[in-house]
Amino acid sequence: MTQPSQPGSSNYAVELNGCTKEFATPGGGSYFAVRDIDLKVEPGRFVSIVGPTGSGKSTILNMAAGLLNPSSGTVHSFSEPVHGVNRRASYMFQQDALLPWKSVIDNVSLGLTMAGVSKAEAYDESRRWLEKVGLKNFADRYPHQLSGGMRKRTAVAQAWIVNPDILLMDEPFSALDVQTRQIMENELLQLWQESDKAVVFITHDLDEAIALSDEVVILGAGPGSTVVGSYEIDIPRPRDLLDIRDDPKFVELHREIWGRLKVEVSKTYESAREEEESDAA
Amino acid sequence: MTQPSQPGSSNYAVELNGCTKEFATPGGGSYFAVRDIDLKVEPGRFVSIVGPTGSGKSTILNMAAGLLNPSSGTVHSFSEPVHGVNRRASYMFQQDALLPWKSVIDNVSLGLTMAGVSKAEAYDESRRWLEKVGLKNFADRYPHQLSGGMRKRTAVAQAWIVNPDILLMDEPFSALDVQTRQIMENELLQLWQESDKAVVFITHDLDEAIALSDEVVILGAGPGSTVVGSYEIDIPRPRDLLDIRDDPKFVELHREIWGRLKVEVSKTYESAREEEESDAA
Amino acid sequence: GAPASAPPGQGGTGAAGGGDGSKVIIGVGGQTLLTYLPTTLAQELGYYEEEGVNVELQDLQGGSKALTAMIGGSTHVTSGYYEHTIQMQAKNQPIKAFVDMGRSSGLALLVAPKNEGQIKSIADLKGKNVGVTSPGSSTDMFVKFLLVESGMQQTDAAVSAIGAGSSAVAAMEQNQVDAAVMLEPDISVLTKRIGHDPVILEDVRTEEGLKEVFDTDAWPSASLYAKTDWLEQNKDTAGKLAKAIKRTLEFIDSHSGEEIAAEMPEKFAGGDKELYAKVIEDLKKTLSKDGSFTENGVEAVLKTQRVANPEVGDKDIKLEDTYTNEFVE
Amino acid sequence: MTVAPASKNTQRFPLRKDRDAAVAQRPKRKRSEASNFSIRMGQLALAAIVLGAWELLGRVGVIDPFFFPLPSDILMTVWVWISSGFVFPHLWITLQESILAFLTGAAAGLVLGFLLARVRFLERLLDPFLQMFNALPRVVLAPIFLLWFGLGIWSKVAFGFTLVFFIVFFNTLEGVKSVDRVLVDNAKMLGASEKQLLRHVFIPSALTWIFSSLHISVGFAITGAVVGEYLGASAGVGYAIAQAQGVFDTKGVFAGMFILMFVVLIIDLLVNRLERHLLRWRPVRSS
Amino acid sequence: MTVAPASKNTQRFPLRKDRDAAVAQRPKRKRSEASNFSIRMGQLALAAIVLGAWELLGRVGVIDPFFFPLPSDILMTVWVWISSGFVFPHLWITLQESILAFLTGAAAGLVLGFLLARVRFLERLLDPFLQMFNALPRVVLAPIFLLWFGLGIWSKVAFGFTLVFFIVFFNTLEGVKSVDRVLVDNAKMLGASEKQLLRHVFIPSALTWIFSSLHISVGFAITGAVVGEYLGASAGVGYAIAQAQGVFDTKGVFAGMFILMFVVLIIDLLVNRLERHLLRWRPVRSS
Ligand SMILES: Nc1ncnc2c1ncn2[C@@H]1O[C@H](COP(=O)(O)OP(=O)(O)OP(=O)(O)O)[C@@H](O)[C@H]1O
Ligand SMILES: Nc1ncnc2c1ncn2[C@@H]1O[C@H](COP(=O)(O)OP(=O)(O)OP(=O)(O)O)[C@@H](O)[C@H]1O
Ligand SMILES: [Mg+2]
Ligand SMILES: [Mg+2]
Repeated sequence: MTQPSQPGSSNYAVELNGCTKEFATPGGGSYFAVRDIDLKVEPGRFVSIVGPTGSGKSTILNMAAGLLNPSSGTVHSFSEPVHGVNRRASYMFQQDALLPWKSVIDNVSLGLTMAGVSKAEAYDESRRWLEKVGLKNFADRYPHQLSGGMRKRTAVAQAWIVNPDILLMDEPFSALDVQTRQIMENELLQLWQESDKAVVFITHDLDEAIALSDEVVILGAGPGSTVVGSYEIDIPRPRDLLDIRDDPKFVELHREIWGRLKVEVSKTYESAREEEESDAA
Repeated sequence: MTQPSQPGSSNYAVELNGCTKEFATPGGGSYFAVRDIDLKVEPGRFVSIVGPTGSGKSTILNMAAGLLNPSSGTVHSFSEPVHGVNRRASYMFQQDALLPWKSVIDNVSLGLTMAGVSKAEAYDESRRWLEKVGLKNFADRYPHQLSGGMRKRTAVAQAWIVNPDILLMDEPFSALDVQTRQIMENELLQLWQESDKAVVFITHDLDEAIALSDEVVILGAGPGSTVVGSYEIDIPRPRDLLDIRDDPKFVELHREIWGRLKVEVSKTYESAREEEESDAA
Repeated sequence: GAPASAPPGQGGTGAAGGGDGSKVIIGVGGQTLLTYLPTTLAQELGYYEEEGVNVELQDLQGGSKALTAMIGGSTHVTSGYYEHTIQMQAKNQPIKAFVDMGRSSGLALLVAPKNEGQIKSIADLKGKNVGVTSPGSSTDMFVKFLLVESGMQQTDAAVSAIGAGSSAVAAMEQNQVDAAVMLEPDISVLTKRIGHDPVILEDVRTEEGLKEVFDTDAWPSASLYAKTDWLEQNKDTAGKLAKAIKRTLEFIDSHSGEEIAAEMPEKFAGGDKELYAKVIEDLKKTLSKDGSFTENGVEAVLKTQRVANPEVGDKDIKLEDTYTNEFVE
Repeated sequence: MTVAPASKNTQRFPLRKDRDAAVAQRPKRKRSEASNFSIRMGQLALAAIVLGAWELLGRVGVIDPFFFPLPSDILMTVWVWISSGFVFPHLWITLQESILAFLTGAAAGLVLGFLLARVRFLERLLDPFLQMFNALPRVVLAPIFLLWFGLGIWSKVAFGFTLVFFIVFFNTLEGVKSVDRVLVDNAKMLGASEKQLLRHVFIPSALTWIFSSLHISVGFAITGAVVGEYLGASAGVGYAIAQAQGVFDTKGVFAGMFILMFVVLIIDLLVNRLERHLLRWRPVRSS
Repeated sequence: MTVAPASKNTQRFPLRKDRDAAVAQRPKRKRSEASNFSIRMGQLALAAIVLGAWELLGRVGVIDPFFFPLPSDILMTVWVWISSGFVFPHLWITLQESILAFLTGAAAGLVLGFLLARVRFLERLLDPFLQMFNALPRVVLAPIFLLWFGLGIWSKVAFGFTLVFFIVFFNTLEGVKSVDRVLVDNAKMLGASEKQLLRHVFIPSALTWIFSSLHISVGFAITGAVVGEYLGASAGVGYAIAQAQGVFDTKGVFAGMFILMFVVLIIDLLVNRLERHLLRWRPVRSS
């Protein structure tokens, strides 16, 4: 794959070039969530983003999805500039985003129905996916009748069923127990390996990030955080998620990344404390 | 402390006796979320509940909080039967429950203002708590201007500030990065140790459950799940959360509990698969 | 009481000619108002039919609405006050009255019960509050005319709208106004309710009253009028309508109140047949006998308009274009 | 193919294990029915008390029957109107007008509400004009309505329309504007076109708003029709009321209003049922 | 003590690092102002086009000036009414009535709406009655209002009240009922009394609903007052309109309505501003 300097001319699935996002704050000022983000994800790559809370991970995903316009910088997807919604991506949100007036199966089949698939077919397909996420028996429930983890899994099925070129996932498995989580991770890897998808995955679990990804991107502490490190995970695939934690490469990478991450995370608290002191002065 | 068989006559902070919760389902039938739950938490105890997703952990907490009436069984708190809201408890919900029209500081100080504390005092106190959760600089933001983890931390501060006798927490730290999480865990332990609070803590992270608790309760797989095991964590306090994972006692307890939990979690999937087969037959 | 007539059914917009054979829509400025009784009675007696016109009555709850409906083309003929023809001439809307039903407007200026001792003449109305059916109506103009005639300003008395029917009766009975211009049957109902004859300052229901107030023996009020164009094109129909009304007027003249009341839809009596018959009996003296206009009558109307209606004022009015007697002769 | 088989499974589990619990559920449902019954009884009692007090006060002369006829007389009149069949043609016309006004007004309000909520520019451009028109006293416009729509039912429909339209419009506008952004974003990411967004997100989300406005509009549609008839018509309940009022037949006026009230009650019941059906996804309110 | 210091900190961070970015923000704000300006221009243009077309069609005789007087004539009349001071006493009275109707109606609607939304039993008991009363044609009730409230402003206030009340009531009811349960539960757990629940949860949450109903009500309050005056009064814009209509002075009728429209515009602007202030917590809508 070529890597020219001209943004947009390559074939990256997701390409953020120097993206900065600035939000207006209630006080009337502005707050820089992220600054100068460069993120390039080739098709077929699995990239995880880790970083302290509030560092701008969701903001980056929103920009990649086309839901948020960067204050400066450009976003491209498959050489096309992203204006409005990125139609080749599917996005699992951090928040609850199920339609409360649709039952689980209707929520899951939504992407298909919108693409014009017949209802019977969409339902069949949805049931297959519900089975994968372990919700086969809850197809006719409404979202408010589900537990938190079940809602997350429904959202996962909803995002996966449309089989997009880009999968954007914002902490999809954080509300799940370890076992369910592993099942879901395996499903995700399978789905990804079957096709040439690009995956951008946000997690707070470094183990998870390393176990799943080709690349782990570390975001610095906010405000105005930026990419402070990017690690290639060269553990060969297929990987056994159960035993990967004992892999010496894993252990090494984990130590390395964790060392870097720790610095960033503690910065967040230090900066707050610093502020405080300068305030008192 | 006495432990008579008569429910309600003892001085448990939270006492569920044979609580069963049945929900109506869209099909017109009913679904048993939990069945015959007995849970007794003395003041000053830290009890964690772990269990597969959808097993009824939140349901139990809702019953303890008085927000949900059990279909059968009784709920007592400090010998009083719980009718309506349990006024001695504070509850951090699994879902987003911040008031969107109040700024972070107003949300945090809500419990104090409602208790009649003057605004200035409540603000001072809130700022102290915001600092503890690392949100000092975000006091005037509205919830929709926060990241997911920041909203969680605001909710934590909101629940902690009222200094209740019972702390009910539903996956409070799952959306936080490891470092922030540890800081919050330490704060929680400190808060708990300072007074004679009873804490009921839900988490999917078994490490966290063992590290923090006096007792870990394991919930079986749904539907109709019930308590399948209860483990006393006799690691002496104060515990060093950073190194506790290397404690041999911890390792042993972890293996033991994990073994039990694994069975339950896989049951959820097996039962679904079983159903499927009997369906096909 | 039990209603007798089923609703006549909603008519179409019927903007078209309405000539011979086809339906003629007459908009009535309030079918339950007694001044327009002949229009309804003619229908009840079947006179329109006998004359060979197919008439549909549309109840428009107010003379001005009936007039606008006609100008807008919804109706062909209006059963409304003659004075509209003068007002419309001032607005370049040529319409012409072709049969007169009311010889007098049937108005009376009554004093509210609480003021029976105090208000004895028009001059005493200064600074008082006088009730009229609605501002700009003929009751309003009547008050203004009286004020000016007694040498006062139009604004010397405040004018309140109190409507007609129960709201007017209530306003008077409860002394919410100091005096009011009223019509039948409201006067009779009020009389019955306060238990004695109210003090009447001016009463143009009688010939003497007319003479005294307007210095005339007739003051054309309720009449049938139509657009001048329509009248030109439908002379035949107009003639038949005029004939039917004229016959009705003759019928009224030759029958007692009770007999007339019996011909009217039972519902119009509002449950008090006796009162209704009495009111009709009283009404007879305010009705025209032959349906024709008199010159001094129309001049009296114009005079009122000039005094009380700023929209007419001293505009040039050709009275001969506002009425015709050719159909009733 | 429907979702039924899956739902069967979900139920089978608990039912198989615990049949008596399903039985135990039954009394609960019965209690809710009983409470429904007691509500109806309460309503009847309330109505009876009010009417009874009115009757009593009327009979002893505290209330003047000239303005407030005795309820017994009113009911008699209602009965006469119904038994003689007098009221039905009138009612039929009023119903036609109201329903047409309701449907056209609601449809126009919905369409414009959705349009303006989605096209921010249009909203900002047109909002003041719509506000201004909403403040026009409709009664004053009666002659113009007669001019435009003639004497038939359409002028009354127009009357009702101007009332219903604004209520539905403003509520729909606000309802669509207050839709959760995340839901919209999610649907968009799943490939929703503007039309699908409308169907799957905006309409269901604004449904509570729309129903609230429909509840208000039912009354206003009838009011509009009746007022229209009252101002000029040859049939309809409003006409019957106007005639009764013209001849001091207060019994008739009240009889007309009673009949209208009853009709509204029935229509509202239907709207309620529709609402319950369409909003069945909402969590059941606990006490 | 306020939250200001903390907010200052939040801002300082980016500002110190990147001053030019804060400057870069300015043109954006200007653009939004310009767009505000262009909207106003668009509105003026729209109004000018409509009035111009009307004037033109009137002059060539397509529109009958008897029903639709020329805009120039109307504006002349408006000018005469204003310059002679004729309209101000009338306007003042109408304003008093409208504002009183608006305030009392909204207050009663809010209180009853909140009450019934919180007390399920009452809602189920009273709902059909309220629906029935909402369908009563107010115009028919004019004599009763005159009887009860006299000829003064109160009968008109009552008129407007019956319109405003129902709109606000139904919307408040629905608004409170659709509050997110978790928010209520959370507030309850934090120790909220029923009163505090109202203040901190229900009212802010129902605020969008309430404002929607207030937007509708502004128009209806004025309509109510004017119609009331139209049916019986001794002053007020409705009275002036009725007077003009009585002598077929359509210019005067339209002049009255134009003045009303203008007043509504101003009131609505104020309501809008209040709304923006109270709902400032809501996310800014992106395109
Ligand atoms: N609409 C907004 N207005 C102002 N600030 C915002 C807005 N949205 C996000 N922010 C700020 O941007 C920063 C980054 O937010 P983001 O949601 O991207 O964080 P995150 O990395 O996803 O955090 P988490 O792990 O907690 O989800 C945060 O400080 C947040 O307060
Ligand atoms: N209102 C309801 N109606 C029907 N079923 C419900 C309702 N609320 C919860 N349930 C069911 O009860 C079961 C337990 O739910 P609960 O939320 O307690 O699970 P949980 O243990 O908290 O799961 P998680 O870890 O995913 O949050 C789930 O199967 C859920 O579907
Ligand atoms: Mg995030
Ligand atoms: Mg849960």
